[in-house]
Order: sequence, then C-alpha cells, then structure tokens
Amino acid sequence: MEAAFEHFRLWLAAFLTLGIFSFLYKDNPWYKLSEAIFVGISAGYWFVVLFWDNFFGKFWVGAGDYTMQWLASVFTGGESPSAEGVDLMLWIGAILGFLMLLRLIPKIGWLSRWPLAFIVGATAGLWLINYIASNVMVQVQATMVPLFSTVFGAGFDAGSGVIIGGLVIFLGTFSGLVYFFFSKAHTGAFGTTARVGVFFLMITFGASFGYTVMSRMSLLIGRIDYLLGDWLGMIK
Amino acid sequence: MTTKAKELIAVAAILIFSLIFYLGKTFGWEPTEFSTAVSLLVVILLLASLLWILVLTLQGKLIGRRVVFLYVGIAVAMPLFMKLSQEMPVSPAVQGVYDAVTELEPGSKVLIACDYDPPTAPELQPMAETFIRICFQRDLKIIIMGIWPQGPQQANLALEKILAEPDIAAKNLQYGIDYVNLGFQAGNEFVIQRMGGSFKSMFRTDYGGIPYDELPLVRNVKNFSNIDYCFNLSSGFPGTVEWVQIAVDRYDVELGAGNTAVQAPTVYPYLSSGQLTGLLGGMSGAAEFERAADARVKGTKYMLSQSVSHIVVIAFVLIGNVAFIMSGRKSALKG
Amino acid sequence: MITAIVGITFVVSYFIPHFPFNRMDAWFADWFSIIQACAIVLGALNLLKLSAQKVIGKKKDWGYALVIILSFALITIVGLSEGSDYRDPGTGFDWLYVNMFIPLSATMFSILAFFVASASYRAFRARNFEATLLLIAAFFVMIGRVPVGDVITGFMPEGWRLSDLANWIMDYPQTAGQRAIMIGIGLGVVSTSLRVILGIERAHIGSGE
Amino acid sequence: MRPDFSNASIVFRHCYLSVVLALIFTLTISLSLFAQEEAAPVDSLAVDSLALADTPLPPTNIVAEDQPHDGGGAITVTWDASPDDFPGGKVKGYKIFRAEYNGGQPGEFTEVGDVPAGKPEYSNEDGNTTDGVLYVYKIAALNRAYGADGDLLEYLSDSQQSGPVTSSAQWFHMPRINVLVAVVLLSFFIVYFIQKAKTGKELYIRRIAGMEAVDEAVGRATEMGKKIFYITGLGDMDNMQTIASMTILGRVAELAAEYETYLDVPVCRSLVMVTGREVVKESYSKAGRPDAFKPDQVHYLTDDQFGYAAAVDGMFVREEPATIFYMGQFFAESLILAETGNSIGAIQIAGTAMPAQLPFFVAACDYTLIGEELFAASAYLSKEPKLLGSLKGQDIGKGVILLALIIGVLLESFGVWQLSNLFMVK
Repeated sequence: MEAAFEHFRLWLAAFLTLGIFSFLYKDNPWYKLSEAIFVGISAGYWFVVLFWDNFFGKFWVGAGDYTMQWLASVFTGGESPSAEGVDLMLWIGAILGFLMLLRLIPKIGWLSRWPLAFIVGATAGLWLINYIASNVMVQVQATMVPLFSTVFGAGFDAGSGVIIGGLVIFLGTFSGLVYFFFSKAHTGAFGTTARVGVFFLMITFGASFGYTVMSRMSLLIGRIDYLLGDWLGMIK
Repeated sequence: MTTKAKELIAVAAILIFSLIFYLGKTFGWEPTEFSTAVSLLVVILLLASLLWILVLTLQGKLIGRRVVFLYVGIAVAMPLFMKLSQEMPVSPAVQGVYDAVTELEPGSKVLIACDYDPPTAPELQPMAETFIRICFQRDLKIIIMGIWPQGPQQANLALEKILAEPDIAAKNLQYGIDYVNLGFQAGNEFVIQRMGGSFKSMFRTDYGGIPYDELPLVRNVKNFSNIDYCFNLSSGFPGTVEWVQIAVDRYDVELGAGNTAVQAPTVYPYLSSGQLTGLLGGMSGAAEFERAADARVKGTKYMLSQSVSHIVVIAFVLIGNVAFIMSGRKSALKG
Repeated sequence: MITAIVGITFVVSYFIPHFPFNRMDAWFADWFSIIQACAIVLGALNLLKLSAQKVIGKKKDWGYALVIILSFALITIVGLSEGSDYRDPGTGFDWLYVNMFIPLSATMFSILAFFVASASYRAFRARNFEATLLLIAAFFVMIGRVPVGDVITGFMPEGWRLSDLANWIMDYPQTAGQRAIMIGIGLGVVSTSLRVILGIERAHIGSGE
Repeated sequence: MRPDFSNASIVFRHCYLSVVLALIFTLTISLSLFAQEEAAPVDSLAVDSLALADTPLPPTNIVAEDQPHDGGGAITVTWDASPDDFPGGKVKGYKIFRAEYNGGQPGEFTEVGDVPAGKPEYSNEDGNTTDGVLYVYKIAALNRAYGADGDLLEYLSDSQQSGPVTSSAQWFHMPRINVLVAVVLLSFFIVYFIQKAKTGKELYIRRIAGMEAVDEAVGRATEMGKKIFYITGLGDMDNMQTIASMTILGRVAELAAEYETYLDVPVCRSLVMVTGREVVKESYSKAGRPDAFKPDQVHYLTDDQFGYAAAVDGMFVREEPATIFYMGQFFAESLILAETGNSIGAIQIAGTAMPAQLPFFVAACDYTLIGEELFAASAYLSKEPKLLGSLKGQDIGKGVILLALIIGVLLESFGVWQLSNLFMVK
C-alpha cells in the first residue's frame, strides 16, 4: 500500500509538471487541467495560511483569545486570565477587517471604504517618509563622494580607474535624473543630457538582464532533474 | 493525418516512454550515462544545430518559439547524462569554506542554518549535501536549524540522502548524538539575536518534538560560544546578511555561507572584510565545493547544464543580431 | 478625511520616538495582516462564485471550473481541520503542498528559462543606439559570468579580463542608472503620497462618501 | 568611515574625557605592573594559579546612559576595553551585568547580555529596562579556556559599577531633523505648484511615450472587437506602486467605457479587487455608462505568484486580448506574462518601479514606463491642472537634488564633507 502511494506521489508531481510544460507547445486540455488545479490549490493554500498565521496567529493568540477568557471571567466571576503577550491594539485590525467583510451585505457595503481609506492613508504616510529617507537621501549621499581620492581627505591619490568610475557614477546619476524631468522640454543641452541619461538607463537594463538571466536557468535544470532523475530514474 | 491525431500520438509516445523507464527504474535499471564519445557527439550535434539555426535565420526564416523552446529543453537535459571531465579551478572563496571545515577537530560542533525553500533547492541542495557529507566524514557533530519554514525540511532530505551513502552508513550515526535538527523558528533575524543568549529559548524542542534537554548533543550547547563553525545556506531575507550582522559581528561566530547566484554579489563585501570565512555562490559554487571535497555529484552535474544553457542564451542573442545586421536592418523581423 | 489624518499621523510618527508613535508601523503591519486575512474571504468567495456560475451555466470549460472548486475545497478543508500545526511534516496539508503545490509552482517558475531564451532571440536586437547599448551591456555581463569569458580573454593581464569588465559594468554604469531610477522613484512616491493625503488623487476610494 | 562632527560639544567632551581616561589608564596599568597581586581582579570561579594566569584585566570607566532618540526602555553602556583586549589577547568577550539601584544600594546583579571582544559598547536593544527605574551596570571581561579534563572554563573579571541611570523616552528624534527638512521642503514645492496650477496657469509637461499610446491601444481593441486586460501586479494595497496603478486603472477604465470595450482586470490580492471595483465603477459612471459596469470585471484568481501567472497566461491565449496593460509591482512573472502577451500579438504597455523587472518589460512590451514615470502617469493621463502641478513641484525637488549633487561632489573632492553629511539618515 505504501509503495503504491509512493508511485502515485511521483506520478502526480510528474503529471502536473508535464502539464505546465505542455503550455510551451500550445494551450491544451492538459495545461487547462493543471492550471485549474494550480489556481484552486494555491488559492486554498493562501487562504489557509492567512487564516492560521495572520488571523489565528496574530489576532486570536495576541488579543482575541484573551478577550474571550476575560469576558468569561467577568461573567462567571472566575480569575481573569494572564495578560502576558497580549496586545489589545490588535482589536483595531480585527474591527477594520470586519468592516471589510461588510461588503458582502450590499446595503452597508460602503462601510468597507473606511478600512480602505485607512490602509491607503497609512501606506502613503509610511512610504512618503521611507522613500525620502532611503531612496532619495541615502542615494544622494552615496553619490557625493570625492572624485579624486580613494579615502576621504586623502587628497589626489586615486588611480585612473577609480576616477573614471567615480565620474561615471556621477554623470550617470545626474543625466539619468535629468531624463525624468517632466516639466521641461527635452531640447538643447538639456535634451542632450537627458539622452545621455537614457543611455545609462539602457546599460543598466542590459546589465541587470544579463545578470538575472543566468540564475533563471537553474530552476529549469532542477525540474528536468526531477523528471529524468527522481521520476524516471534515467540519470543519477 | 490531422494535427490533433499527431498530437495525441505524441502524448501517447511520451506516456509509453515514461512508463517504460519508470517500470525500468522500479525493476532496477541502472541510470544511463553517456560515454565520452557519445557526449562529444551530442555536443557536436548541439553545436551543429545552432549553426543550422544561424543559417536559417540568415536566410530570413526566423525559427519559431517552439523550436527555441525545444532546443533549450534538449540543451539543458543532455548534459545531465554526461560524465564529467570539465576541469574547473576552485576559487579562494569556496576553498575558504572547505579549509575552515577541514581544520576543525573531530567532535567539533557545526551549526547549519538552512534558510531556503524548494524553488532555490537546485542551487543550494547540492551545497547542503556536500557540506553534511564532509562533516560526517570528519566526525563533526551537526546541529541543523532554519529561520525559513522549509529550510529544516530540505535539510532532512539532504540528511536522509547522505546517511544512506555506504561509507556514511557504516559509521552508524545516531540522531541526537551525532546530529540533530532543531527545526524552524519564526521571528527572522531576532531568532539569531536571541540564540546569542540561549539556543534553548528559541528551540524548546527539536523538529520531531523532543525537548531540547533530552538531546545529548545540544544539552550542553548554551549559545554561539559552544559552536565551532557555522554554515548558512541562504536564498534571500533573512539570510547571510543577517547572520553576518548579528552572529558574526555581535557574537563572534565563525561563519561560512552558500548563496544563490542572484544573492551572492550582495554578500561578497563580507568576504573581503573577513566576516565570512568563505562563500559558495550559485551552482558554480556548489560544483567547485564538490570538487574541493573531491566528491563530484549533483552540483558538478548541474554545472555543465548551467554552462550549456548560458551558451545557448548567448548564442541566441548573437544569432538574432547577426541575422538582423545582415538583413541590412531593413525588414523588421517578427517572431 | 480618514486618509489624510492617518497619512499625516504616520509621517509624523517617524520623528517621534515616544510611545505610542514608536509602535505605529509595527501596529500597522499587524492590522494590515489581519485585514488581509479577512479580505481573502472576499477574494475566495469571488473565485468560487465565478467558477460556480460557469459550472451551473454549463459554460465553455465548465469542467475546469469544477476542478478549481474541488481543489480549493480539498486543501482548505484539510488545512483548516489540522489546527495551527497544519504545516508540520506528515500532515495532509504538507503532503498537498510538497506533491502538488511545489511541482506546479517550480515548473511555472522554470518556464521562465524558455521565455528568456526566446526573448533573447527575438527582442534583443541592435535596432538603434539605445538598444545596442542595452545589448552590449547584457552580452558582456552574461559572458563575464561564465568561465568561458575568462578563457577567451586569458591573454589579457589580470584585472582586464571579461569577468572584470562585467564587474565594472555592474559596479559603475549599472549603479549609476539604478541610482537615478531609485531617486526618481523616491520623488514619484513622495508626490503620489502627497496627492493621496491631500485628497487630490482619490480614485482609490471611489465616488463621494 | 568619516567621523560625524555634527555636534561640536560632543567632540569637546570626548577629547576631554579621553585625556582623563588616558591618565587613569596609565595609572591602572602601572599599578598593575607594580602590584600584580593586588590588581588581580576577583574571579567568579575558583581562584587558583592557573585561573590567575587566564583571568583578563577588567574593563574600566563604565558609563551607562539613557539611549537617546528612542521610545524608552533602552540604556547604552560603554567602557574602556580591558588592556588584555587585543587580537590574540586574553579577552574573548565581555559580559554585561545589571542590577536595580534602590536607596543607594545595588540589588542583585544578573547577566543581561554579552558582546565579543573589541567592542566596548552594549545597549539592550530589546528594550527590557523599565523607564524611571534606576539601574547600575558592571562589565566583566571574559576569557575561555579548556581545562585539563577538556571542560570549558570561563574566567571573568568584574569591573567597577557604573553610576545609576534610568531609561526614558524622547519626543523628538533629533538626528532625523534633516529628513524632516527634506519632507517639508519637498511638500512645500509640490503643494505650492498645485495651488499655482489651480489658478489656471498653463503648465508644460513633456510627452511620456507609453501614455501617449493609451488612447491608441484602447481604440485598437475597440476596432478589433477584443478585450483589454489590465494586470495590477503582485503588490497589495500597502504598496505605492499598486496605489499608482489603481489611479491609472481609473483613466483606462474611463476610456474603455467611452469606447464601449470590455475591460478585464484579474487580480491576485483581495484588497486590490475591492479597490479596483470601486475605481472601475467610478470611472464608468464618470464616462456616463454606469449601467455597463459589472463588478465581476474585476475578479480575484489566487494570491500565489505563479498560480496567478499560470491563470493569466491561460486567459491571454484563450481570449486573445488586443491590448494588455501591466502597471504595478512585478516580480519574476513579468517575463512569463509579457512573452505570452507578445506571442498573441497584443499591444502591451507596462509600467513598474521594480528595477530588476524593467529590462524584461522593455524587451517584450511595446511601451514601458520606467520608475518615476509610473507615478507621473496618472497625473499625465488626467490632464488635471492640480495633478500636473504636483509633477512640477516634484521636478523642482529634482532640480534641488541635481544642484546638491554637483556642489556636493565638488566639495567632497576638495575635502569638505559637511554637505553630504546633511543627507545622512539615522
């Protein structure tokens, strides 16, 4: 029985793997079936994970369970539960989540706009600061480096390589930013700088393409190894 | 014959082919391995077909997507059958890990932190296997843990495989005495930080639920000061960067790391600063590590496929452009 | 209104280390994950509803819609019935994860390798100067990352080989371009956030209250 | 690393302190040389001749202070390294002990942490001190050695106590004042130009190639009688790219409603589905066709990255849309989607602020909005003066940065570092 189960396991995974691969040829029933299983399984997977990890793990363990016990103790006159590790602020999240669910009732569905407005506001506030600090200021500071010396204050000691490198970074950042100007026509000297900026952007894209491409192959090798090795035993 | 019929026949052929080999495997067929001559022939055939694609493209006949797909599939699969004679130097970064492990006294305790998941297993699993093998061969004690949920699971797969190897199996290693798997602990980098105080506070029980104090190997391990070497397998956050910042910088742990090719460059600076004793980067790192340990298995095998796939991509870029320039950049090619 | 107040509170909280402002972002992260957990009920119901409509109406491909419903039901029932240790090895949920979810998602991910090859063949053409730059950068980085690159340029002195060139491209022009993009994104986010907080951009909450 | 002299008084204090410390230090060492026996610290383990040789000298000058700019609950302790703390020296690390300080007497000391050798600083980052309670600290230099029977022995030498200290919370994070200035300045520019735009002043905005094509792309779908797909990416509503994507979706939906073309928005986050519905509904009524809106135009598939990619790929090949938009946060699935879209011959317009995915979109799509352009796109599409004004304000911010870059690099090159320090984020 166990052996039969093991056979089934290997074939199931192989069946699904080949089903997805078959899409490369064209859309077909095998792919459609694998796709439907994939959508159902993965939607269910995340449903379960979010339920146990976020709702149960965060809210229930952190606040909900305590509140229930506390309420029970109030009504029965028993001992109130220990408040260790309890964060009643989590209730706010639960209430917002509940308002979200009110969408299911069309009449009061508009209440769900509150949590949405809250999320969008908080996101805007948080990221406004984070991006100014980490994207703008940190990057500007990183670009402001001495052009002619290796260590700060060392005077004119750098080799040609470092000087060229420093210049390239400065010019690239500068012209790249010029490209992003929206309210000024890209003509004349300004336009030329913006065009240089585009060149730098293109080199960036090329380099990151070349860089990522290589690592993508390893996944394919892993899958083929499963098919030919684990499943069919053709290779070691 | 209609297309539909042809397709059905193709599917049937694949099924029958699979069935034959699957039954073959079940009844104990040996894995296929190409001899040097056959390998050479396959390589020549692959190159010849690339040339043929070049010629076709030059004539203005752009090959279809499906041909490209088929070609990539074959080019990646074939090297897996080949016996290897690819010589590659072992880079200092990889040698660093190997030297650090081999210099440990027998009986030393090694912590393996597995912070990766199945999608990156092709790159990191060979590293884990080789590392575990070296440890067992040199009678080092292994403590496994993970701050990625699936890391310890992957480590178990590796353990299972290495323990089944004849020379390791002969040592008759005991769980709890020679190796333990403490399992996963949620909390990202804070887990590392708390482990600096006490391992037990983070891992009350091991993977299987045995209480920490009932495991002879770790009973006397209080924190990082009782660990002789630490090896981190990482494919993202939290990973090697956090291990360096906390375990190395704050608790003075000696750390080596294995990373995916994508992540490795972000970790390189730690290597030159000495915060890492060594680094295995991507499949090539795994292959070099196997070479250093003189056990060429998965990583080495994968590496050939990896090289071939790189060449294929570069070749496709070149072919596309040669054809494009030859055609006088006039006709916009559509594919 | 809510958006504005909440937004400004979060901006201010960055500068105030005092309680309760120092806890704001941690709280928000917790609240958000709880809201997410509630909202996925809406998403899942929507998926099931659309699939069920297909099955009931016997529309095209209704069989696959049924498969979606069944596989969703299967993993959800198994996962929810197993308690909070649902992820441990040996559970049914783990079995479904390892033997169905992983092969599917790893395969879908690996399909990328094929698309990378076909995109390289088809799209990376030296159409104009910009495209040529992109191509050349990609080419040098790719070839610099395999041993072959150094073999070809082995005659050059150390430090001038292809792998060094690839590193140089990554370290300097690539960094510069990346930085320009990042600073630009930073400014774009700030401006968009302000528009949202000021209520000028309010498409996201739909028509008036 | 370059020193941060932003606070001159601290510099002065440090200089002064270090002179005093150097004196104390010399004294201690000379004393210990003359009288090894007396200076030998009290060992917490057995004091025998072996232990004596292995016991390091204790650290000196323990200073405990409230950790500044925090929410309370943390104390920073610094000390001067033990003379035995050098590479290869006897000190392997330090242990930190803490006791509550009541009525002028320290209570029982307990170990609260440890740091490796060479790092004479500790702060309880987990914030486990209670604000208002007085504490005293002492630091022990630690040496580890293997005894004759192979046991690991620890040798500790305690330092003097620190002065009593308590942790407290502050109301303003001083070192972050530069960020505050940046926020205020940038917001001022943006708000100023929004106000100015409201008065009706015409603003020039350069063309953004991808956005020029939106009309044409929607029109093409109408001519061909095919669908339009709008892909919002993997980000949830707590991501600015998704919020920007939602506003662009609004404009696209408006066009689609005008042209009477079916707009299909498959999403992979439930909150995005809810928001997307509001957005599309609003756009349809703005275009005067509220009856044409169907909630299920915006529908959820799965939260999983590749499950979503598989499903969307399937929809692409089955329904062959004429136009596909990709706006938002994308990861590895970008090329899977864009290549499939390309193979069915759709017009594709993409926009993302994920630098790693931009090259793939550039390769496989007809138009790509790069980084900041994604955030500018909604303003550009709407042609609303207020929104365009914010773009102008953003540009002024960019101008300031460019100017700062030039001046900063020049100053740095000639040895002046103050300007770049202003941009340091703490």
